[in-house]
Amino acid sequence: MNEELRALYQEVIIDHGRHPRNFKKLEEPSCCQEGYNPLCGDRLTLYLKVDHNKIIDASFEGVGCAISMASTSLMIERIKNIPIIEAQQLFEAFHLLVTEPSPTVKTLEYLGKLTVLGGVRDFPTRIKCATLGWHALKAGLDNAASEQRVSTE
Amino acid sequence: MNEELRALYQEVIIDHGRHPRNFKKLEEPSCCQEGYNPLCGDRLTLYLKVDHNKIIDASFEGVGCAISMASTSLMIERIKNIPIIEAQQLFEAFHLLVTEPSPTVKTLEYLGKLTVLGGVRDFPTRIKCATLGWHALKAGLDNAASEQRVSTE
Amino acid sequence: MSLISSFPIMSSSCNPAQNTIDWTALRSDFPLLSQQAHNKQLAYLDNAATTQKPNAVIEAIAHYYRVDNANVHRGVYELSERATQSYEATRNKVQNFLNAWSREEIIFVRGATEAINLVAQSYARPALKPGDEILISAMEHHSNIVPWQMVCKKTGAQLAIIPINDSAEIMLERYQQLLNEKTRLVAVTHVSNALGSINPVQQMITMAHEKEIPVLLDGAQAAAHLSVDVQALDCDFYTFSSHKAYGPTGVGVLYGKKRHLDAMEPYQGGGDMISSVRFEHTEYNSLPYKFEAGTPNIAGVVGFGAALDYLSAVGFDNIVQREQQLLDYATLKLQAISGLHIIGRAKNKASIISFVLDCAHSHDISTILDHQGVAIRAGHHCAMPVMERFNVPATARASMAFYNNEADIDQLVRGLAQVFKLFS
Amino acid sequence: MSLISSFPIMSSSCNPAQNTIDWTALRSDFPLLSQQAHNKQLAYLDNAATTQKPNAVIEAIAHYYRVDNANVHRGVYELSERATQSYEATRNKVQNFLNAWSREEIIFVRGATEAINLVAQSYARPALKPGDEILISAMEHHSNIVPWQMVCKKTGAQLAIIPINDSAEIMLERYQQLLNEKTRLVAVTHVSNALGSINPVQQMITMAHEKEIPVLLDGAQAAAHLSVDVQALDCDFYTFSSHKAYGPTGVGVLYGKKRHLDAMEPYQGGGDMISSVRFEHTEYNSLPYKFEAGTPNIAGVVGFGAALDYLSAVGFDNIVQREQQLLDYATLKLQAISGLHIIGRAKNKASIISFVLDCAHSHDISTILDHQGVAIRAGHHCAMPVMERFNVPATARASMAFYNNEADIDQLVRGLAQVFKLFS
Ligand SMILES: Cc1ncc(COP(=O)(O)O)c(C=O)c1O
Ligand SMILES: Cc1ncc(COP(=O)(O)O)c(C=O)c1O
Repeated sequence: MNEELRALYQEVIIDHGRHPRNFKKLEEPSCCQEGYNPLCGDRLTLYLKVDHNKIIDASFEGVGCAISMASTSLMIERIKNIPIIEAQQLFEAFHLLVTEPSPTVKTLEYLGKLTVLGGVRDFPTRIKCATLGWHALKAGLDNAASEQRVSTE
Repeated sequence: MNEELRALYQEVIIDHGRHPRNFKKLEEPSCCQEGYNPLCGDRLTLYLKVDHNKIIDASFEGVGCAISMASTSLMIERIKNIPIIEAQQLFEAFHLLVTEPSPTVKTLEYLGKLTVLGGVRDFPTRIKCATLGWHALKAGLDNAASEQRVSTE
Repeated sequence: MSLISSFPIMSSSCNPAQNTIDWTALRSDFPLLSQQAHNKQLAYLDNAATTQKPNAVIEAIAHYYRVDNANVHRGVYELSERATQSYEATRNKVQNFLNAWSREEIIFVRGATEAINLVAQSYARPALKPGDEILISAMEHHSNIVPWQMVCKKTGAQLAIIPINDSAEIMLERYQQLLNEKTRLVAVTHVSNALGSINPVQQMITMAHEKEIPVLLDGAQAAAHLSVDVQALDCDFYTFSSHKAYGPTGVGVLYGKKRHLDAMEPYQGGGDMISSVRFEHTEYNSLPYKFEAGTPNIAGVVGFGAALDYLSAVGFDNIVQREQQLLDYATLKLQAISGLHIIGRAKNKASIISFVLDCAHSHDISTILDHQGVAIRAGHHCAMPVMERFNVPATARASMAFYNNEADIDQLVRGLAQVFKLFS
Repeated sequence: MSLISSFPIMSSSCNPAQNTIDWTALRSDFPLLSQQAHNKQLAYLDNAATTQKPNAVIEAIAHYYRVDNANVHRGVYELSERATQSYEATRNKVQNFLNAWSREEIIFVRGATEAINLVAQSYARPALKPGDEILISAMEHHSNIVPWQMVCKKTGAQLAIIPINDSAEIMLERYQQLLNEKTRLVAVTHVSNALGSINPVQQMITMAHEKEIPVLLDGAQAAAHLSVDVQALDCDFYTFSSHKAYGPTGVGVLYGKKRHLDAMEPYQGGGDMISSVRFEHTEYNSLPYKFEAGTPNIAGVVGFGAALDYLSAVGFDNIVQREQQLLDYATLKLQAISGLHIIGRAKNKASIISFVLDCAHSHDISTILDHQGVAIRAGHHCAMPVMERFNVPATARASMAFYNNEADIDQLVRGLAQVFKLFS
C-alpha cells in the first residue's frame, strides 16, 4: 500500500470512521445544522448545545465516507466545553491544515490529535469530505450567534 | 481571369443581370409569387398570367446578384406562351443542368439558351442563386393549380 | 484517407464481422489509455461518465482547425463551403446511425441534457395545462428529471413516476396503470446510468402509443452500446451525447419526428435559425436550422462524424458481444467477493456495474482504487432518486467500453482487495 | 510548457510591449493561413464571422483528449480532478480577461447567441409585463434581436429601437429620450458586425443606470479586438463567443453581475446544476454551476483557455494598434476606388469594412474574390435591419485580425479590379 494512502487512512481515522463518537441526536439542542456535500451525497446533522458563549455539548448523525465521519467525530470530541470563539479559531486552523502545503508547527501543535487529517492535503477531491462537519459547525455557530443577537436586541 | 469564372459569368449573364427583361409588375396577374434566399437576402416577386393551363404572360421584380437576376430574366423569356406542364418539365431539366456533373445532350438541347447557366455547377454556393426564380415559378404554378382545382370543385 | 488508414482494425480486416476484431490493437487507437496513473497502468472504468477518444477523432478536430475552419452556412467562398459540408456530412451520418427518416430530424445541441431541455421548453411547455402529467421512471438521470420539474412548475403539470422492482427493472403493469388520459408525454431512459438496466422501450412505446401518448427516450447511455433504430422503435424523440459515444465534448443530438419538430416553437433565437428578420416580425428558418441558433460547435460536430465512422467500422454486433463478455466477466468476479453487493440486477443489462461494500463508503473505495490506477466513479451518479430507492447513500460504479479488457477488471478486483485490507 | 514554447513571439521577446511584435512570425502560428485557395495564397478577411486558431489552441484540445479527458466536477480519481482543474482554470482566465469581480460571474455557454437567450429567458421573461420595453439599437445582429422578440411575444412586452445616423453611429439624444419608465433592459452591441462601429457603451451605460435600467452588451465583435473591463464599464451582462476570439467553436461566455445571476432562474435543468434532487423538490446548485447543466464542452473550454493565454501574450495594446493600422490602410485603398461605397463610417471603428459596388452585387463580388484567393463575406451579415436602414440588399464585408497584413488588403484590391473588369 502506498504511503500517501496510509497517511490518509490512519488507524484513528478508520476507527472513528467506523465507530464515530457522539453519534446521536441531542436532546434540546441550541441549534441543529445540516451539512451536505452534493458531490457525493454525504449528509450530516450537527447538534450543538451552547450556553454563555460556550459549547457545552455536541453530537451528530448522518451518512458519509470514512473521512467525513472521522473528521466530524474528532471535531466533536475537541469542541466540547470550549468557548465559541475558540471553536471558530479551530475552524481556521483546521482549514489551514487541510489546504496549506506546509502548515506551521504552531498550527500543528494547536490542532493536536486533529492533525491525523493532514493527509487529506494530497487528495484535493477529498478536502470537502474532511471539512463537511467543520462547515456545519461554522454555519451553526454563525446562526446561533445571529439568533442570540436577535433575541437579545 | 480563370476559366471557371468566365464560364459562370458569360456575356449573356452579365447582360441579363444588368438589364433584366420583363422587369416590371404585371397588371392583373393570375398569381404573384415571392422568392427569397435567406442566405444572401435576394428577394424577387414573380408575376404569372395563366389561362387555359398556359402561361400567357410573366414578369418579375426584385433585387439580387447577377446570377439570380439573369437566371430569372432568361427563364421568363422562355416560359412565356408555353403550357404549364412544359414549364414544369423545364424546371426539372434546369435543375439537372445546375446540379448534375454532366447533363445529357438531350437536356442541353432542350434547354437551349438556358444552358449558359450551366457554369454554376462548379459553384455550389451559387446554385441557390441560379434557381431562385425557378423555385418561385414552381411554387407559383403549384399554387395556381391548387387554386384552380379549388375553384372548379 | 488518413483517418481510415490510421485505424488498425481496418488494415487487418476490411470486414468487421464478429470475432475478427483485434481488440488489443484497437485499444491502441485510444491514446489516453496508455497512460500511467499513480505509477500503474491506467484501468479506465468510468465510461458511463465519458468515453475516451480514438486518434481519428482527435485528428479530425485538429485537421478541421488547420485546414477547413470557417463559419458555416453563410459564406460564398470555398473555405466556408468546405466547413459547411463537413458539418452537414455529420448530420447524414447521425441520420444513418439512428436510421432516422430524414436528415431534417437531426438537431445538433450541446448534449443529451440540452436536447431534453429543448423538448421540455419547446414541445411540452406551450402544451401543458394544470393537471397534465409527464411520466418518467424511478431510474432517471437528473437530466431527465429536472427539465420536467422546471416545466411542471411553470405550467402546473405534474410528474408521475414509474416504479422499479428490486432487480432495477421497470414495473410494466404499474406503467400500464399510470398511462392515462392526463399523460402528455413519457420520458424514460433507454439504459440506466446508475444501474445498467436496459429498459423494454419497444414495449413501452407500443403501450404509450396505444393511448396516443408520445415517448422521449434518453439514449445517453444507450447510443454507443446498442444499435438504435428510431423508426423501428417509433419513438417520438431520442437524445444522446457525443462525448459518451467516443466523440468530442459539447455536441449532442436531438432526434425528433418531423411532424413534432415542425409544430414546435424555436428554442433559442439568433443567427441561422431565421429566414427573415424585421423589427416588427421575424420568420423562422426550416428544419433543422430552426433549432440551431448561432454558430454551432462546428469542430465538435466534425469530430463527432469521425467517431460515428469509427463506431460503424467496429460494428455494433462486435461491440455488443464484447461488452457483454466484459460485463459477464466482471459480474462473476465481483459477486464472488463477500461483503460486496451489486445494485442493479436487471436481466437485460449494459456493461455498467454499481456496487456497495459493507466495510467502506464508495468515496473511500474510489480514492483507494485511484491509487491502484483504477478510475471508477463514486457517488450518486446524478441519480439521487435511485440511491433513495435502493436505500444507499452512494455507490461505486465500474462501467466498461469495448476497449476495456479482462486485465482492467482484474486490476479493479486487486484494488478492492486493498480496500478490504484497510477497512476490515 | 510546450504550449508556451511553441509561441514564437514569446521566444523573440518576453515583454509584449508595443512595436516589439514580429507580426510575420506570429502569422505562422496560424496553420490555416498558409494554405492556397484556387492556387493563390489565401487572404482570409472574414474574421468577423470566425477567427483562425493558433497552434497553441489546436494543441491544447488534442492534448486534453490525449492526456486529461474525463468528466468534470464529479470524479474522485485524479484524471477527473485534472480535467476539472483545466476546465475551471479557464474560468479564472476569463475573469481576468474581463476583469470581473468574481469567477462565479462567468458562465460557460455555447456562444454569444446562447448567452443572450439565457438572459432573455431567465432574467427578462419572468420579469416582463405587457407594455414593458426592451431597448435595442438599429445595428444589432439577429442574435441580439430575435431572443428579445421571442420573449416579447411571450410576455406582451415590446421592442424599442435606438436609431443610428448615416455614419452608422448611435443617436445618443434619441437614446436618452427612449430611456423611460417602461424600459426594463438595454441590449446593445459593443461593436457592430455589419458596420464596424464601436458604440459609446460607457456613456450609454451611465445614462441607463441613471434611470436604474440594466444594460447587456453583446461583445461578440469586441472581446477579441478591444480590451474589456466589465467593472469599469459597469455593464450588467456581457456576452461573447470563443470562436471569434481565436478559440474553439462551441464555447461562449455570459458574464453577469452576481446579484442578477443569483436572483435568476436556472436556464436548463440537469446534472451539475443541482444540489439535491427529489421527485418532490429540487435544490439548485450555487453559481456558476446553476447555469451549467449537463456535461459542458470541456475540451472547448480548455482550448479557449489557451486562446486567452495567447491573446494576453500578444497584448491588447499591440492588437488594437495593429488592427487600426490595417483598418486605416484598407479604408484608404478602398475609398480610392470609384464606384465603391463604404457603408458604416463611424468615427470609432473596429477593423471591419462593409462596402457595395455600383456595378456588382456583393454575392458576385465574393465569388470572384474567392477565385483570387480572397475570403470575404457577402450578404446581410445576420443584420437585415441594418441593410434596410442603409437601403442596400446586401454588402461585401472585409474584416481583419492582427494576423492579416497589407498584402492581404492589396490582394483584395486586385481582386476587386477583376470584378470591375467583368462587370463594367
Ligand atoms: C442516462 C443519462 N442521461 C443524461 C445524461 C446527461 O448527459 P450530458 O451530461 O452529456 O448532457 C447522462 C450523462 O451523465 C446520462 O447518463
Ligand atoms: C454582433 C454579434 N452578435 C452576436 C453574434 C452571434 O455569435 P455566435 O454565432 O457565435 O453565437 C455575432 C456573430 O456573428 C455577432 O457578430
